[in-house]
Amino acid sequence: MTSTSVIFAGFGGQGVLMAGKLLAEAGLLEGKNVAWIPSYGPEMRGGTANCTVVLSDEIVGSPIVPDPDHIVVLNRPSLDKFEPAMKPGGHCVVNSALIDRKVERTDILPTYVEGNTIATEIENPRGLNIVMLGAFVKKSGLVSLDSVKEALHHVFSGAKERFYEGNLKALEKGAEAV
Amino acid sequence: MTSTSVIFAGFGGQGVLMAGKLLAEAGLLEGKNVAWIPSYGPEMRGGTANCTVVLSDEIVGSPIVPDPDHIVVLNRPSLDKFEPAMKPGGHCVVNSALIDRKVERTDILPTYVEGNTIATEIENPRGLNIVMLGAFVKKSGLVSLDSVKEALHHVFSGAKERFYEGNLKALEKGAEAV
Amino acid sequence: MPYIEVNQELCKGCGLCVSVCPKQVLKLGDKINTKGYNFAVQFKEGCIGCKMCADMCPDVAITVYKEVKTGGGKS
Amino acid sequence: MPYIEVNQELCKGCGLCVSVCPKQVLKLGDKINTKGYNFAVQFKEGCIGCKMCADMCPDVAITVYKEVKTGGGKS
Amino acid sequence: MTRVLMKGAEAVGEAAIKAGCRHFFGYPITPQNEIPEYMSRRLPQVGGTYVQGESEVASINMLFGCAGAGVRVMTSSSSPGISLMQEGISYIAGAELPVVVINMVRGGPGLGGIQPAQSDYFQATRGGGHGDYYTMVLAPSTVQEAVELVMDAFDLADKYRNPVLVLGDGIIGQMMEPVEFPEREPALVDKPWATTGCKGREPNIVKSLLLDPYELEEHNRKLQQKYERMKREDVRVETVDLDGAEVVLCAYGTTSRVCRTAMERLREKGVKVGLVRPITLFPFPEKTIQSLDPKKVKFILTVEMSLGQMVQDVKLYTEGRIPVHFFGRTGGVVPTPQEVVREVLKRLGKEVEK
Amino acid sequence: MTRVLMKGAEAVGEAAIKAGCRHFFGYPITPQNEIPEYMSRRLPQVGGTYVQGESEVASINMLFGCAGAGVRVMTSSSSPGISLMQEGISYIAGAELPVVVINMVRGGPGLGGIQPAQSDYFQATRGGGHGDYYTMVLAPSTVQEAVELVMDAFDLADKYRNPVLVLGDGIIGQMMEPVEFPEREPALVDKPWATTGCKGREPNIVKSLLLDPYELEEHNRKLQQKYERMKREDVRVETVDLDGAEVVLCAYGTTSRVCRTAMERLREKGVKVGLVRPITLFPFPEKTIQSLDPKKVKFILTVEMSLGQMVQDVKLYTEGRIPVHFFGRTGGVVPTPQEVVREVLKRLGKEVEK
Amino acid sequence: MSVPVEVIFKRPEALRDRPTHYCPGCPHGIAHRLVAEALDDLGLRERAVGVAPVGCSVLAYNYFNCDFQEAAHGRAPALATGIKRGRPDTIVFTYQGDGDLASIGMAEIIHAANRGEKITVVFINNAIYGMTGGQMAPTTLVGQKTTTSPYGRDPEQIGWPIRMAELLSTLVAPVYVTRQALYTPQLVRKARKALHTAFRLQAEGKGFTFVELLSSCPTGWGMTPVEALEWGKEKMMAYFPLGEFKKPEAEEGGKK
Amino acid sequence: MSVPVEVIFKRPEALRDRPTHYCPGCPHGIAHRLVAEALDDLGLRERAVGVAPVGCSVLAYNYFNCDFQEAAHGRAPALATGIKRGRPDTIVFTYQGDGDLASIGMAEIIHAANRGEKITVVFINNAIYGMTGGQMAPTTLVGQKTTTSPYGRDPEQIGWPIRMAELLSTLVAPVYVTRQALYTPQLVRKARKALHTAFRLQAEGKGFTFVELLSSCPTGWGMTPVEALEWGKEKMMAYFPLGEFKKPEAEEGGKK
Ligand SMILES: Cc1ncc(C[n+]2csc(CCOP(=O)(O)OP(=O)(O)O)c2C)c(N)n1
Ligand SMILES: Cc1ncc(C[n+]2csc(CCOP(=O)(O)OP(=O)(O)O)c2C)c(N)n1
Ligand code: SF4
Ligand code: SF4
Ligand code: SF4
Ligand code: SF4
Ligand code: SF4
Ligand code: SF4
Ligand SMILES: [Mg+2]
Ligand SMILES: [Mg+2]
Repeated sequence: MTSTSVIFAGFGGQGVLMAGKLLAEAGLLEGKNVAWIPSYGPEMRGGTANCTVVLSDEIVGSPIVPDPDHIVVLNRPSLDKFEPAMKPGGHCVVNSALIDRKVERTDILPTYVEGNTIATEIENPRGLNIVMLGAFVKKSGLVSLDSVKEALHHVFSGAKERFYEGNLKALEKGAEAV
Repeated sequence: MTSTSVIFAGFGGQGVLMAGKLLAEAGLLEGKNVAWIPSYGPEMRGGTANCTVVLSDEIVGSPIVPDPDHIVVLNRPSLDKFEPAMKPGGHCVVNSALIDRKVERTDILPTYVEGNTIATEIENPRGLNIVMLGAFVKKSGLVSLDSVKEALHHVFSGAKERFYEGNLKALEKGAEAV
Repeated sequence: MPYIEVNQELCKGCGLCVSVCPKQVLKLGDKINTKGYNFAVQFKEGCIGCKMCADMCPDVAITVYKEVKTGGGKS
Repeated sequence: MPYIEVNQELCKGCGLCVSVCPKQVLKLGDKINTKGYNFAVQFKEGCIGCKMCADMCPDVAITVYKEVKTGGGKS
Repeated sequence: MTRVLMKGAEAVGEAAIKAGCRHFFGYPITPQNEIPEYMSRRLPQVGGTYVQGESEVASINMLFGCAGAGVRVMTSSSSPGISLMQEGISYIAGAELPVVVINMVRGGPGLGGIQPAQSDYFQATRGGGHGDYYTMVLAPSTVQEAVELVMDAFDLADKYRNPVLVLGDGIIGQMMEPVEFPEREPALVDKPWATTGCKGREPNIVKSLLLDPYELEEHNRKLQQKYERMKREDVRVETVDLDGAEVVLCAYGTTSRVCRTAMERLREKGVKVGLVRPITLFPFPEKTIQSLDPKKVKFILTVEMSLGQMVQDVKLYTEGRIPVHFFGRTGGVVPTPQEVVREVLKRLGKEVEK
Repeated sequence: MTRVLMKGAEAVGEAAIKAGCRHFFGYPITPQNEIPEYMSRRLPQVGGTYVQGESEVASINMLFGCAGAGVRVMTSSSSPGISLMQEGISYIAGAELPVVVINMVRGGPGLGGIQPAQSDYFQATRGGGHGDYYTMVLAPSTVQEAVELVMDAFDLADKYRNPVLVLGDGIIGQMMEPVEFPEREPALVDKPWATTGCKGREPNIVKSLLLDPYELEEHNRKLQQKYERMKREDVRVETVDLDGAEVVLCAYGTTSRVCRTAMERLREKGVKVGLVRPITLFPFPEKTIQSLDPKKVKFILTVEMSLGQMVQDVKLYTEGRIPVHFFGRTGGVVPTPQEVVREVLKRLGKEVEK
Repeated sequence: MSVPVEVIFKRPEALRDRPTHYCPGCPHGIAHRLVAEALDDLGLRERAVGVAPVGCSVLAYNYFNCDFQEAAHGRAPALATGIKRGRPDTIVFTYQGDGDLASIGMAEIIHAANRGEKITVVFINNAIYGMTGGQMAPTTLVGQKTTTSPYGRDPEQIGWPIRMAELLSTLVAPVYVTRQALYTPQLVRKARKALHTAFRLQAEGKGFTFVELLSSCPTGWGMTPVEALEWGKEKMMAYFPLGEFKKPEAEEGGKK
Repeated sequence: MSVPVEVIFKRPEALRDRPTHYCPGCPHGIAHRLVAEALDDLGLRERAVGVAPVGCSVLAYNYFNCDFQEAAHGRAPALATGIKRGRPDTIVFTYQGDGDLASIGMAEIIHAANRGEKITVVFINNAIYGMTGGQMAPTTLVGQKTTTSPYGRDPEQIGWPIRMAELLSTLVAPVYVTRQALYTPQLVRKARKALHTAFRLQAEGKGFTFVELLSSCPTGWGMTPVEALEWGKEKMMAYFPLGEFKKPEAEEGGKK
């Protein structure tokens, strides 16, 4: 299988779409074929949000992935929803600061990150998504941390440049945490 | 052929639709299958109007008749338009009070009626259509004059009863004129 | 003396010109045009060129003329 | 003394009740509900039962209570 | 009851009233104005309500509301107006409400003309609106049949909780023919799902929104089963002289009458000709087409007042077993029997009269 | 130019601008809001005009006017909004004007849902509006292809003086993929028929009204010739591994990607599988279907996000020579590659994995 | 010997020399002429793009001698928006009936007016659907019998006639909103001035202009043309007051 | 020992005990409650049929405890017309946003009002398209930035915000037209009274009633819920004056 899929999921407002986008950008920088697709619509209001990122060496086939290789979950409902769907053998990165249970399946690889705690520690509570991304990238090695940094630089430029430093730190801390 | 078609045509306002309707009613009274179909739409505004009546012993097939058996024409444009379309052998009843030319075809049967003049004479200028109908029915014998009288009675009843007498006279005068 | 001309084929015999002419010089004639309308005519003199008939004619069938005062040879 | 109760699961932590309470007895708490919201709580006494908080609560999460005056044994 | 001479449009109106319809919402358009006009005159006499919608969009949504409240209701229009109703019809189909919609088709596209046509067949049978839905489509060929089909339309709409379209054309609407109104009581059914106020029961909700795709798919499957049931239970077709036919004409509505006249003439010329006249266009009488014998039938000629629409259905169900040809006039031109005769003879390789 | 990661909807907007489109009229609806939003941001920067229509009805009629004035113009919407445009599209087709309309299809019928679907295929390919007309329909399967097809759409619209529909779905609109914008100058053509003021020439009239049925028929024949020309000159289709295929999948847009993934898995299981991916849905690639060899191809499986619509076209052109099966999900559910694999294996009579 | 004559009234250049299909005595013809005169007087014919409605004046494009588009029923203001936005140098006008503008096209006219589209809308209010055979319009008077209000318009059931000029003048953007009538030569001359003002304001780039013209429909009303104008003057003008409901500040004291 | 207590504020019966999908601080919830209270107070719940719009409140039928229909976008007044004409004994109300009512549904609301349909229209004006992600609405304020007016609404290009209550009050048929706001508890209480009046008048068979409620959209406006109410009170109320634009004669001196 030359194609890998990751789902980022959490509450609306936790920044999962951006985390996924950064992963896709990083993949693109590494010359991969990528696709990023969000859940959309009113269910996002006050509910949950998620996005799927597919990285592939060939043309990306179906961008809708019922059985992702990996998941990064920022809240409890997301873990409940996507853990059962995963393919065996993938990484399941859990924001243990908010999620009060452990991964149940034994054929996947759990990683627990105190996401909110770390983000608050570095005084960037909105950087939770990037912390989790850092942890995931480090664990999975799907793309290099440097590519994500480059993507970060690219995305947080111009008017958004002031967020760059904080997010870079979040990324590094996340990576360090696992 | 068990089915006969007649086109009534003239200026809008000359009452050709009513003349056709009376013929259809008369046919119905005689137990025939009938269909009446008007030209319709904005071309009627200040333009010409016509209707087709089909009488048949069996189910009426196509109600649109490109080649009528008979025609009753109240103005010049109608004669110009429908004379060439007629089947051979039919009656062509012409309102010669308004139409300044003769029928050209030699394979149809022309009848000239001074329609407007007669209608004016009997002080019922709006009865022109009925005059022409009377002439046509008499000439063609397609239905009996009595059936038309009955239809007339039926149509001009209730609120419209006051028009009955005048139209009856017009019918008779028309029949007498040929 | 001003006068008007009715384009017989454009006229639909609606009678609006007749009804508004302050000088009552218009009427619907007896003849009908090819569409079957009794068209309007100026049947007597007395038109003052007020153009009211033309203002009301829905078919722009009326042209209004005025004799040109030929003052001192200039036209 | 009147008091209010917030239905924790209905509350979305919007803070409107907090902002309108004339007695400032409400705040958003530290705990989050299953939807991730920091729900509102009455954190001190002093409620006068004015119902302003309830009037503004978009999620009808607030119930306002008043102690019944038990005058002379009758309930 | 005796036969009376009546305009198609007015007969349609009276048929609706006989079927218990007391509410009509519509917007004028040629060639069907006599329907709203008739309803505006008659409905107040029978305790009903005529409201002229401000547009076809409004009218179809008035039907939406009225049918949701459990009341028999109808509208009528012609091609451009029906196009404006597509969103509404899709909603009504989605919400599973019984309504009756009359389309007296005229020549298109765009403003086109006002003469009779059959070029809205695709729109009617494939759902011109969005989504996987179908409406039942009934196609009368005489004024008498229009009366009967309109009355049936209300019953079928209720049976399936689905919009039923009656597809006529300018001729059906404008023509006068003798009609006889069947003596039958309107078969009004109970509508416990209707929004009549929730006294003594749980609230009813009428809607087409299902945000969860799995629920929406479930709903679509349910709709699909309804369409399959229509195909099983309510296909209508008239066949004429199919036994031994070497040529089969296929036509509905007005063109079927043209074909009948053509058939007389063809028979005179020794051509063995039959006719398949679909009365329901959806569900299409596929079995009738499938049952034609390729060994006997040389070809099918579909005759339409369009550039070729129903012919697709005929082809779909012959699946190449019998050649399917098409003859059509469009834009408001009605084919003549002579033209049909000529087309058949030509296809048979026979001498064609001039 | 380098590849940038872009949302389908925004890429569509940028592609239109690259194609010389400076006028956009539209009304928000999920899942394509990013198109009007993008246009409202970008058009003022390039001297263009964004006007939010008060509705889809108004928007399509703004296109009607603007295209009549000889200007490249686009709108976008999703299913219910497109239904509201049916009258307008019929008028624009009748008046022979070049416009580009994007439909990011969502689940129906009615309000339905907002997840991706392909259930507007009939509406798009058969004309949901009234009358005998067709629009060209282009169906991209990737964001990159969306860019190219939108640019082409403007050229094709001008070439044929006809509306061109781009049929995407929620996924194409919402997905981000890398795109590269082709370096090409917009091929703006002369439009001597446009209503630009009649200085120095006779007045131009843009209309769809032809009251005389013979003239209207003539006009329809002319339109028909145009559609025939589209079939000759502008059919587009991608075929994958048809040589020696025993099973041929047929799918467009998003489902074709699902099929690609399914094909990989099928090949692993030793199934010789090919794919026909129509890129133009109208004109449909009928020749490709007709050229499939009944001796080699056991069956065609059409995969759609609908209850079965394009499958009718596949059947029409196989004419019974090859069995045609259908697999679909609807209401916003996207079929999975696994499901397609299972369906193929089942049809082949092979063991199906659980 | 012929006396030299001068033509003091003739067909404007912006109107083709063709018979119309209108019924005898239908004021559509008058309104056409007035619009054409305004275009001629202001020298705008070659920049003009008219938008014909669906209604009796659907064939207006055959009568005017300028570019034209024929709209879908009620949508003329949307087409006009598209034309004017696409070609800001054109002079765009719609010509609409009361069914077209006040019924099916209500949303389009209000929004075009509210956006301040720089177009001129000519609104022919004859209180009826002429083209389709005399059905009730939103402007049909109370008690008026039409083919779909056969017992007379009953305001309890279907409300009162809509006054479009008043409705539109409540919006901020329109610069000129007026109601005139075509019932007498004097009124016709005033209507002509109003159209002149409207087109001039458009040419000056001022904004949305709206001229409602009270008209008649002898056919639909079942009257002779002369009776119809009298009925209009008496009944229509009683319910639909004439006047300038909105005009630019500068115009107040300026030339009228 | 528990003190006996009395509930002095609780959820009305006409509102189901369910969480809504609205964003935190969205006044849709307040408006729902007020409508439900009016139905309860007047004892109309069991006769009521609500019509939900397409907009954030599209799921209103899940929250109200009475019969409901879900309309096509903008067409709620047409559905309501159909329901009320079909079942004159029901109490019919629509609940519509500004995109729904003032943009796509302009023709439907004006004509329902003009016909004097005996329904109650609740109009939630939050100056934006909430549901679809914050696009410009016809009521978006001048200069306000939305996702489709990214440079702020420019009145030169797209005109001024429409004042619906004023527009409708120019019509003859409506009996009650008012604008209220949901920005403070005091305003909310007034809004509640207005809804009570509207439903009462409908129950009395008086005619068309219209209650515009100025609201907010914290999500679309990009503000906290508290900020949004303040912005609304300051900016919205400045452009959209509160008041009763139309009411039955008898009400003038009567109870308010
Ligand atoms: C969508 C649509 N609906 C209805 C019609 C039919 N129709 C044509 S004109 C017209 C109304 C004409 O009335 P009005 O606008 O007042 O113009 P008038 O003829 O009175 O000048 C109608 C309803 C149509 N062509 N298209
Ligand atoms: C025909 C159609 N067009 C567009 C939409 C998309 N749409 C859904 S809600 C909405 C506008 C919502 O705004 P508003 O009415 O102001 O309600 P709010 O969400 O602000 O409460 C739009 C444009 C649709 N569903 N149907
Ligand atoms: S110009 Fe005046 S006076 Fe002369 S005919 Fe006309 S209306 Fe009469
Ligand atoms: S007003 Fe014009 S059309 Fe009417 S009668 Fe006079 S000249 Fe003829
Ligand atoms: S009732 Fe009044 S005082 Fe008590 S908490 Fe609510 S707002 Fe504060
Ligand atoms: S107003 Fe209601 S939802 Fe908001 S914080 Fe207070 S209790 Fe919670
Ligand atoms: S029907 Fe009425 S509006 Fe139409 S042309 Fe005739 S008189 Fe004029
Ligand atoms: S988007 Fe706005 S209107 Fe919609 S629920 Fe959220 S805050 Fe309320
Ligand atoms: Mg009119
Ligand atoms: Mg809103």
